[in-house]
Amino acid sequence: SGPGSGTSAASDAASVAPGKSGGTFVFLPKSLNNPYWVDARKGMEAEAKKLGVKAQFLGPDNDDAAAQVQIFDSVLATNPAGIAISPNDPASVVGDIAKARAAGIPVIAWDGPVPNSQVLGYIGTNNVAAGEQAGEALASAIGNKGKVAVVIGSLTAVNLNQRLEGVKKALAKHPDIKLVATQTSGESVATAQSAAETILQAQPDLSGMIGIGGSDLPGIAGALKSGGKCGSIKAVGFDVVPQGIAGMKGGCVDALISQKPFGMTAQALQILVDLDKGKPGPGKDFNIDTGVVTVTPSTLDEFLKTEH
Amino acid sequence: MVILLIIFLSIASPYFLTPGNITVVGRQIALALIISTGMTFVILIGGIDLSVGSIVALVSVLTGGAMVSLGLPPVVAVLIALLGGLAVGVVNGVINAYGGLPSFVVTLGMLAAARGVALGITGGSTISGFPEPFLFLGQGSIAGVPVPIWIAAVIAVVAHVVLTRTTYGRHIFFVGSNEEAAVLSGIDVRRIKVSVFVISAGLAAVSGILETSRLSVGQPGAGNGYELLAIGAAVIGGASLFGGVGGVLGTALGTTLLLLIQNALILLGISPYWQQVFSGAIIVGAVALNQWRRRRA
Amino acid sequence: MVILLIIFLSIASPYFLTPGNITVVGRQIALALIISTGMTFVILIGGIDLSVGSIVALVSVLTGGAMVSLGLPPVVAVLIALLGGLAVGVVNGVINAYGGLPSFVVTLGMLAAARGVALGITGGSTISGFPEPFLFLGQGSIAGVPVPIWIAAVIAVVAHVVLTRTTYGRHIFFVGSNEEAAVLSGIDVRRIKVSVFVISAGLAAVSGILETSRLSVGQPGAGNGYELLAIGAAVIGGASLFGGVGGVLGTALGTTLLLLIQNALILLGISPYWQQVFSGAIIVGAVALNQWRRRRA
Amino acid sequence: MADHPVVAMRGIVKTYPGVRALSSVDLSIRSGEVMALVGENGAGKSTLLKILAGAARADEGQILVDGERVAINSPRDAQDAGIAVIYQELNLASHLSVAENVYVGREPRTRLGTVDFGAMRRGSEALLRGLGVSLDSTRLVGDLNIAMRQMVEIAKALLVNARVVVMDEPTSSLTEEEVDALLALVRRLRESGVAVVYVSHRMREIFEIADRITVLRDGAVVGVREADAARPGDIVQMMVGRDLEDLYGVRASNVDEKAVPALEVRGLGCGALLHDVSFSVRPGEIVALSGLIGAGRSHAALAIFGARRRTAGQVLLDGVPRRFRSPKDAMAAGIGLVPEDRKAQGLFLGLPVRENMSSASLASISRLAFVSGRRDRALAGRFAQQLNLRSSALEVGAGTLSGGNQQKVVLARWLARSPRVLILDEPTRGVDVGAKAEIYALIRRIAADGVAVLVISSELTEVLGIADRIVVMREGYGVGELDASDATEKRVMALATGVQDDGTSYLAQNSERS
Ligand SMILES: Nc1ncnc2c1ncn2[C@@H]1O[C@H](COP(=O)(O)OP(=O)(O)OP(=O)(O)O)[C@@H](O)[C@H]1O
Ligand SMILES: Nc1ncnc2c1ncn2[C@@H]1O[C@H](COP(=O)(O)OP(=O)(O)OP(=O)(O)O)[C@@H](O)[C@H]1O
Ligand SMILES: [Mg+2]
Ligand SMILES: [Mg+2]
Repeated sequence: SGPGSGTSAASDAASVAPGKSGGTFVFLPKSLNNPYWVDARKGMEAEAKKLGVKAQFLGPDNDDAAAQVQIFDSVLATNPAGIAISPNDPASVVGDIAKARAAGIPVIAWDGPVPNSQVLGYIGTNNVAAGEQAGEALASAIGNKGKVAVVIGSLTAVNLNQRLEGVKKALAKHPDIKLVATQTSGESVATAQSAAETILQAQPDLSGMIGIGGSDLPGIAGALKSGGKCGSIKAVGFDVVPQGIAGMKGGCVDALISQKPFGMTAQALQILVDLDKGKPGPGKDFNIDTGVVTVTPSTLDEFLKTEH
Repeated sequence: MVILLIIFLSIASPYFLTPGNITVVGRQIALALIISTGMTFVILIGGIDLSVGSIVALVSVLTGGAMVSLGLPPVVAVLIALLGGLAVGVVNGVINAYGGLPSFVVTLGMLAAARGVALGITGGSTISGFPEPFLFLGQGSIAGVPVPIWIAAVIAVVAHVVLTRTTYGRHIFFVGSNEEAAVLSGIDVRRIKVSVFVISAGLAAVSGILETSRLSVGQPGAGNGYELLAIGAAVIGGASLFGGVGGVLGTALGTTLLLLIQNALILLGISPYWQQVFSGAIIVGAVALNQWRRRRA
Repeated sequence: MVILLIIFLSIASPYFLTPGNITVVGRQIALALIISTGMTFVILIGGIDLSVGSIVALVSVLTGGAMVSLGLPPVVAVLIALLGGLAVGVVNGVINAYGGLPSFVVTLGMLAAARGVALGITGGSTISGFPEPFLFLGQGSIAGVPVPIWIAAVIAVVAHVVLTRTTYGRHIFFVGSNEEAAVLSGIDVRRIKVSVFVISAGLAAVSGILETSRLSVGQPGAGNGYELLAIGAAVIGGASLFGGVGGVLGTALGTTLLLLIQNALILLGISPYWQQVFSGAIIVGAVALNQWRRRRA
Repeated sequence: MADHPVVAMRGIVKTYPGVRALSSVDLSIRSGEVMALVGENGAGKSTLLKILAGAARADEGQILVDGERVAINSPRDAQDAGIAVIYQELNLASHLSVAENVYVGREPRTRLGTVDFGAMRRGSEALLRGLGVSLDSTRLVGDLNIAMRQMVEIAKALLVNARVVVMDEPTSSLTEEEVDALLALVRRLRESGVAVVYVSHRMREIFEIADRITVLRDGAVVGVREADAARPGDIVQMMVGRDLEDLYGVRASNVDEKAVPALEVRGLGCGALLHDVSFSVRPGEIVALSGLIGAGRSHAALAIFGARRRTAGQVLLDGVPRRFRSPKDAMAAGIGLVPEDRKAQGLFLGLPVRENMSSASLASISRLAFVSGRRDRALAGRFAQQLNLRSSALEVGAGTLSGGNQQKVVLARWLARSPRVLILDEPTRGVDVGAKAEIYALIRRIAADGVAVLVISSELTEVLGIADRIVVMREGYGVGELDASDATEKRVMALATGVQDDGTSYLAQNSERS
């Protein structure tokens, strides 16, 4: 749907207001502590300003399913105009989604799907597909052969595990590529860098590395830089965050997979506002894939000009 | 203090005193209180249990594994998970009491090990698809009050009575107040030590099962950081990490305070980026106020 | 014990003793050691400092904000960040010493508040684009040895000398051993208390600056969980949470053990799903072995 | 009276790292007798009794109860064998009430199975009354002063109907009144056939109560005597290996009567605990502060020292009113205080003896904030010699010393500072006779050097033996002052209790103040 012009197609007077209930729209990200979510929040804020609605961005400090459900619980008490949820664990939010719907609050899944739930639809990317793109990007960067290693933010986060699954799927298509090490970083750049540094010690003939979580590629880039391996070992990661950009400009990063959180979130807010106004929105059980983009040094400048 | 906060909140936010919100906060408090009650026992003897969060994770995946993956009946699965949790407590207690290692070290090791096992047996994935009867534990209500609140209330009352009215409870205080004197008075200090770690682990396991049911998912990442919450609740409630001082009543107030803050900051619409500043200040302020009041009394 | 581990590792992994790996582990140990040295001071007086991780975060964004966002010269920016860290220590110490609140509560509040400020002023985003001279601090080497290792070594040696050879160091042990006796011996206990929190915060700030430089990024999420690592290192090194017992030497061994384990598990190619189980077991095993050896001596 | 001993210890050997505490000790106790165990500080008395109590394990030797060999591996075992113990270093839980401490491990239960707090309260108060103290048993032990805690510890041991009661210096903090009550109780125990082992450094008590005396020296028994046949001098000779003619030394009165008092207290008040306490100490003078337990003497000392906030009155040094906000201020002005409770207020138990000794005078042995190891050791060595402490003990933790030797360490700390006003609160608590004589000589020597000394002591003979003047307190009030020349036990007691020989109250005429 297009940008909400507000007054059209209104059968009842209340819908003249920017939102039928006049309430706040709430976004529930997995956490706050990550540049990816900063871009997402900026997308929400920009769109909220454009549409003249109130929107809130509420998440736990770290990716934590129980903490997120607690926030969800508390948010329900404030009777918001609409909710977009990016679940840390899909199964854990099914109950609250049902409660919200029962209270007449529209809920959509955003950034990560919630299968078997009463969400009105999903807008976001397919993490498995994104993982496959990352795997392919790395494969082509290293010439389809060699040893590669993975640093992953958490072994328990559903979205990261899906990305890892995609990466493995893509690498499996290249018989000459071997995944020799997987380490976790606990979503910390410092730990990611330490892990990557240590992997470099243990695997002197490594060809490439993939950082799965938002903090992982920055750590890998740092490790390559301090080990003097920029360029000789290829690095691929997710999210176009400042350090990733800096790393790419410094020749330490070869590809970034962007989920375009800014645009994705802006569009999600648009959908919520439409739903709140009683507009049909994108349809029943919509599934909008906002797509992932592989950014390489040659396409970086072009990409940065877009609202990603 | 907590009362003051509640009054303030009722005025400041129209949502606070709605039945919906009270149920929500009540359930959150209940789950946390079960763990911090167990922690209170350990702290009373001058120990510390860092492994409670990992026990929640372990129990969560054990429940899921037994019930969903193996398809065992809910009762059996819950029992298995409980036993798993208790076993962790026995290991903690025995190494601490008989091996003489500081409880901080033992349970720090267990913090890593128990979560490692949870991670290892699931390979990191989460388990869902629990049968409906099991979900009643965490999501259902009896007489309009959520089941976890009933369970937490019973546990807290029993724990309070045990600590204040039974010889076992008084011996816990004695051990915490002066371990050497306890030995010389003929108390079997080592047995008491093992027992408090078993209680702490057991209650963490109960909370883990309830949380699994409430979230409908068994996950190896569950319970992260709960140890700090539980220790914080007990200490805010007046318990001393040096042992011998504390009680379930104080811990309940501490738990309530910590969780009310989180709820309140959301209800009041404080920017999530600044929420932690408030919550830190409120914690310190509340304890300071309490201390000041007690000194004047 | 640590020596045993090193010997074992040298045999088990051909990569362990390479200069590259030693540099890598050395730098990691250095950063952690700076924090745990400060923590040792606090633990020696029977206190605890949970805020060190948050101080790392605060300092990290202060450095970034001052140097990158405001464009101040590196030296000025580093000083501002250091002062910010020290200020946190002063607040911790004053509330603890003069307000009489338990250090656990004060620094638990600060754990939330300092990170909240870091999160608030950045809005959650990270800051990069540091000037090259600043990056030398964390990434450069002098005489082939990384700068952080030099700094950590100097800090550890100075701290060791202060604790074992100066009147101030003696006073710290007195306060931790028996606070009332220390007061009656004419020691200004409150000043000592404030000072150890300032030292702990100051060293956490130094480590935060080095980490920011090493990672080339100022981030509000930095330092998460460092408090547990630092306390663990001190306690594994023989410090008692009840105060009066411990030292920089032990803490250095504890820090080394904790970080070597992480390094080793990666080098040995242990499955990441099971790594934590090993690391928990090694921690407990190492301390048990130590205890057993000391008892036999 | 049975002939065979109730308890016999045979060939007990115990070594601690670097110390042979006991080498092949035999001890036998018959039922219905009081066996006194005496010896110098560190002779091994407490160690021997701890082995009997199951609190320490002997390296060699055996214990026989009623002629049967028993294994006592824990305090429980000893309790089961009918042995009750009053430990020298009090073992109470300060966060719990008096009643709970008395009944620990033997709590009476209600029909519901919960602890019967009422019965505990009544029982413990009755026990304490039997010891001549009335004490609210719901009070926390941590709030009691050390003498009261000692009474609680005694009550705790008496709760069980033991066949053997072991008392390790039960009277070290008590005044005559309580001592008399306790000795009466010991006699009752003896009559009912209980065997009592009694340890004390107060010779008077020993000869008052003991049937037989066992003397320990350097971890070995040097003799067992029938009390009737023994002379105090002989026993002391056996203990310390030399004669002690005059315990208290000669009073050297070089006090300038007209000198401005080095310390003067005027109308000192402190909440509900102290009221209108006034006295003065001139340079070179030794003044004793006397009174019953809880009279407020220790509190007065702490208030003078800046460790307790005073609410009324003045403290003057050399005639100048001073206000100390902390002990640090008081020390800077030249006051020193040896506190009464060495474990809680004095010692850094886990730290080496040497560091304990120099802890209040670090400034004088350091340069530029660095402690001089050489001067540190020299200081410790000097006082170890003066106070008869083995110098090998200087590097061990203070907590491993025997009780009397710990007391010497705290004394050394304050002597090392050479203050101008020295307050000694129970300076000889638990110290053996030989060392006592040395401490008295030392006190006289520093007084002769012009130091004003204020001694608080519960041992009346000590007060009479050493003081130039005696100030008496009762229930927080200063009630009188006596000159050494006309002070007698009776007159001091009359002031302290407020009851004269004829039974009339003393209060009416307590204006004897100078
Ligand atoms: N835990 C311990 N560790 C090391 N040495 C110890 C320990 N306990 C006692 N000792 C040593 O054993 C010896 C005997 O001490 P003990 O306490 O039995 O003496 P005591 O006769 O009771 O003296 P006092 O009259 O001063 O109480 C002393 O040299 C003491 O230092
Ligand atoms: N901080 C306190 N709070 C409450 N009561 C106290 C406190 N300090 C002392 N007391 C009580 O005040 C009374 C006076 O105690 P204090 O120790 O000063 O007496 P004392 O004359 O030194 O007795 P002793 O001869 O036993 O040393 C005692 O009953 C004691 O229990
Ligand atoms: Mg003794
Ligand atoms: Mg006294």
